[in-house]
Amino acid sequence: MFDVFLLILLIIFAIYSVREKDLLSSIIILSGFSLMMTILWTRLNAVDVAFTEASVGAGVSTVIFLAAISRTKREEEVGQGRKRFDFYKIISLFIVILTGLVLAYGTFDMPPFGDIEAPVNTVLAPRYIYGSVPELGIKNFVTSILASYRGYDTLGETTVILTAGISVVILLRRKEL
Amino acid sequence: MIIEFITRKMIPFIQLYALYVVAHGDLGPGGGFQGGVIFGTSIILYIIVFGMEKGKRLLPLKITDFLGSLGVLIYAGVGILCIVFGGEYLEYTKLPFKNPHLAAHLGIFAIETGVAITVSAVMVVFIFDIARKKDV
Amino acid sequence: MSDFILSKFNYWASILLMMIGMYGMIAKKNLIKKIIGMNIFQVSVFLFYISMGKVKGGTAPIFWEKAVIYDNPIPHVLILTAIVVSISTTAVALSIIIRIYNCFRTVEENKILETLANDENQSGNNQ
Amino acid sequence: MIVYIILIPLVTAIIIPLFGFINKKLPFYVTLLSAFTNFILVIRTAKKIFSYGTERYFFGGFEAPFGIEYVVDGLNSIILIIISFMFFIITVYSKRSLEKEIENRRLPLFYALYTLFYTGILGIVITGDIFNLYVFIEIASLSSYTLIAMGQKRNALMASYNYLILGTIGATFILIGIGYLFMATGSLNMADIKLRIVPLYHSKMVRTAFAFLTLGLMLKLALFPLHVWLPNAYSYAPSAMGALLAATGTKVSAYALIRILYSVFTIEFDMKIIPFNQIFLLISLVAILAGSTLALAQTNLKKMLAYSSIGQIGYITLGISLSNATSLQGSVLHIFNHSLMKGGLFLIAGGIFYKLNIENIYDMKGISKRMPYSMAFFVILTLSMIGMPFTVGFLSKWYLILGAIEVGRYFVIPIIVISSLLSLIYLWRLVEISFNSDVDKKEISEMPVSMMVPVIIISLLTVFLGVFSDIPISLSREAVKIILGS
Repeated sequence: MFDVFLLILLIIFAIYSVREKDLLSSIIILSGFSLMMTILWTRLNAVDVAFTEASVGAGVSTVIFLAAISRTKREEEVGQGRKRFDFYKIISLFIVILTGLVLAYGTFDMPPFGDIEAPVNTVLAPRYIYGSVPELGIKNFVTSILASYRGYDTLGETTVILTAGISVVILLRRKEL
Repeated sequence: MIIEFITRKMIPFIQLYALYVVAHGDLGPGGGFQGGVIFGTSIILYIIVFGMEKGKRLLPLKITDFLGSLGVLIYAGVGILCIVFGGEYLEYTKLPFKNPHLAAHLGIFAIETGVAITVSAVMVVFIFDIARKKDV
Repeated sequence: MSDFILSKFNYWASILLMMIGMYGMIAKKNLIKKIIGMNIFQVSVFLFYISMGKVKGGTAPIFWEKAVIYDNPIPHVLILTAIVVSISTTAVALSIIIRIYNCFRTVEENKILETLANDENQSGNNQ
Repeated sequence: MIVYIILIPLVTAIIIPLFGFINKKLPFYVTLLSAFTNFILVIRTAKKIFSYGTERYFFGGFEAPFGIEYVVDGLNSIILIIISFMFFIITVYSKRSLEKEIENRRLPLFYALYTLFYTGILGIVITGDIFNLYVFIEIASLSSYTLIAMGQKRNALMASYNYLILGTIGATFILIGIGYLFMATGSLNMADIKLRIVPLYHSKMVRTAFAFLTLGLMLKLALFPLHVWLPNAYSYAPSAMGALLAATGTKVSAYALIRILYSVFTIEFDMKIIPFNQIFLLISLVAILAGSTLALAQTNLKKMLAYSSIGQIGYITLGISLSNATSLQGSVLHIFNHSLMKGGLFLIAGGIFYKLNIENIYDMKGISKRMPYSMAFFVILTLSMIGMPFTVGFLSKWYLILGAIEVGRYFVIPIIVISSLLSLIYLWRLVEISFNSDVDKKEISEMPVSMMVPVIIISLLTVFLGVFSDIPISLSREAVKIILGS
């Protein structure tokens, strides 16, 4: 039940964060959103992911957002003379609802939440769970998959971080800014 | 004053914790990425408290740039070492240590260190370059 | 019925969150707001993945002598990678926004497009 | 062995900034060397593939569905060849062009990102794991956002930002699709999913996954209604980068779409279970006509070429949607040809900008007097774009028409003809203006040799491969064998 409460709170936070005109509060709410997500993921036993989200989503990402608004503008401007019938907004709403409906359509055939017989849990996972300790001697299965079974993905991930680092340097490290 | 004092005392502990997180990735939650972020955060804290100038003196930009590349290089290099010792790319158990488990442990520790170096360097770069008001 | 709803609630909530994030990403005119929407969008996709890895009665995927069932570690691994991608995209996007602000002195899409249209008119007149 | 195809550019990209500390000019030569080595490696691998068949590589020694797998087969080796060739050629070209457009002290990092982009697209082509595909799509996208933002005009920043937003939506859609597919099948390996998906044809999860994967890739591919990011991104990026994007960016997405449609989902699923092909055929035809028409309306040379790309992407998807051996061969050939031709045209446009600083077509009066060789090659490439016999552009259109006849969709033929006429009009416009003899500026000012040579090689290749057409045809036949799984 607590999870359901958290999820509803998450939805409220998300709506508030998107609607809020003051970007500073919007970012703080986003950070709160990340923190709540961390709690939820801890409850779903995804400790590694929760740990990362707490340090990245709620930590670093908030800091760089704040840094960015300190160098740009803090207020979101409201268009002068708000039109009652904003065509663009209706189109976007339509696209979003369509996407949501297609996504929801997919859920009807899904195995119920927490089902151990679901293909996700029967095809690849047993090999990783029962193989990790005898094959590699690694007790944290997440680490053993991350670094060994799917270690190449992690090399890609590290490359992505490096790409972002180089991008930030090449874009922002200049005299005229 | 107080903040500076506390920060000065706190930073070594944060960094120690970061190293612990990196080293214990194979036993409990954590790993290179999380440890790297925490290590980067300790330097970010230093920058926030003592200012950009001192932060730059502590860790010149050239060094962070260099470390960012170095981490990925370590990762890719460990993979190539595995090929050299007759395995496939990133097959740690083929590394020449006493037994495959030790080899896997050390191999994973090496790549986690690589990830941590890159991540902490890039996090510092993010803050340096995005938060900087003028060219310092 | 309530069983059915509860069994899918996590997925539906994450879908709703995705919709909110995506709406922020397309409908908002403020460039930073779009990135905030992007963050919500991606984090909700992560929630979707994590939910699929949960097993009833499972413990965290770390070896433990007393454990009988573990949660599925694969989605966790995939999402660790995806979180990194997400923060990287955010950082690059914010750098581009700072550059845009320096060139146009605004982060509102409408005004930037106006300025660009003016640019084009002027260069057209010069010829 | 095939792992080195990725490792060489990856390691190069990492060490380029380090070389940059020593000397600002060194990174170019390092990139060039690695591009050349990689091209040779790809050719050697492809030769091996064509004589011994598909080669697979398991990372970490973990067999297929458990570890990550690299696969090189008849289909992606042809893509690898064209990509690595175009990358090498454009790198040769990039030296002088970038020296003019990018500040010198930023060149090392620029080349690092440029090589990372190459690593990303190679990874997309070569991987056999669907989540690995996502990771490499992100590497390629992130680097391309920044590379586009490096353009000189301030429009480049906005173009890059728009691409970032749409590209991220596309990538996240792909991630959602992977999630649904993973949930339905429990596997991440492409070949493994293909086996497991057969009993799941009617699962709603699989259908949703299909919708999101194709939609995400169409965004990356810039198929007509989703093309809005492309023209600005291509035209405001630095010339060399614009050419590289035009030559490889969308082609790789087209390849990924083919992979997803035929190697992850099965051909029965695409054709019989869902009405995908009819919808896709309609979209392709609209894209062909719309792209060519919009290109007519442009006055900026690079923008015109970019809109023309949107039309040409329609040809590629047309072949996919007709879905028979001949039309698919046309599609693969068109990926190959279009990469060559559009790459060449963008290089010439970049050369004109380099020398004379003009982009508007109507400012180009009489430039054939000033740049006679460039314009001669422009004419050759134009003829190939239209589909003249004895040029490489003819082959793909011919196969597409044959494929359409095979399945009795005759209405496709007039559309191909009309679009060819439209491209004749918009490309010939420039040729006519440039040969306009009112202006009498006689002194010749051609582009520098290092920029000219790539253009010459590309133009000669379009003619050479058009005359000795066995080479591309036999290569693409191998590819189609893989697609149809025989």
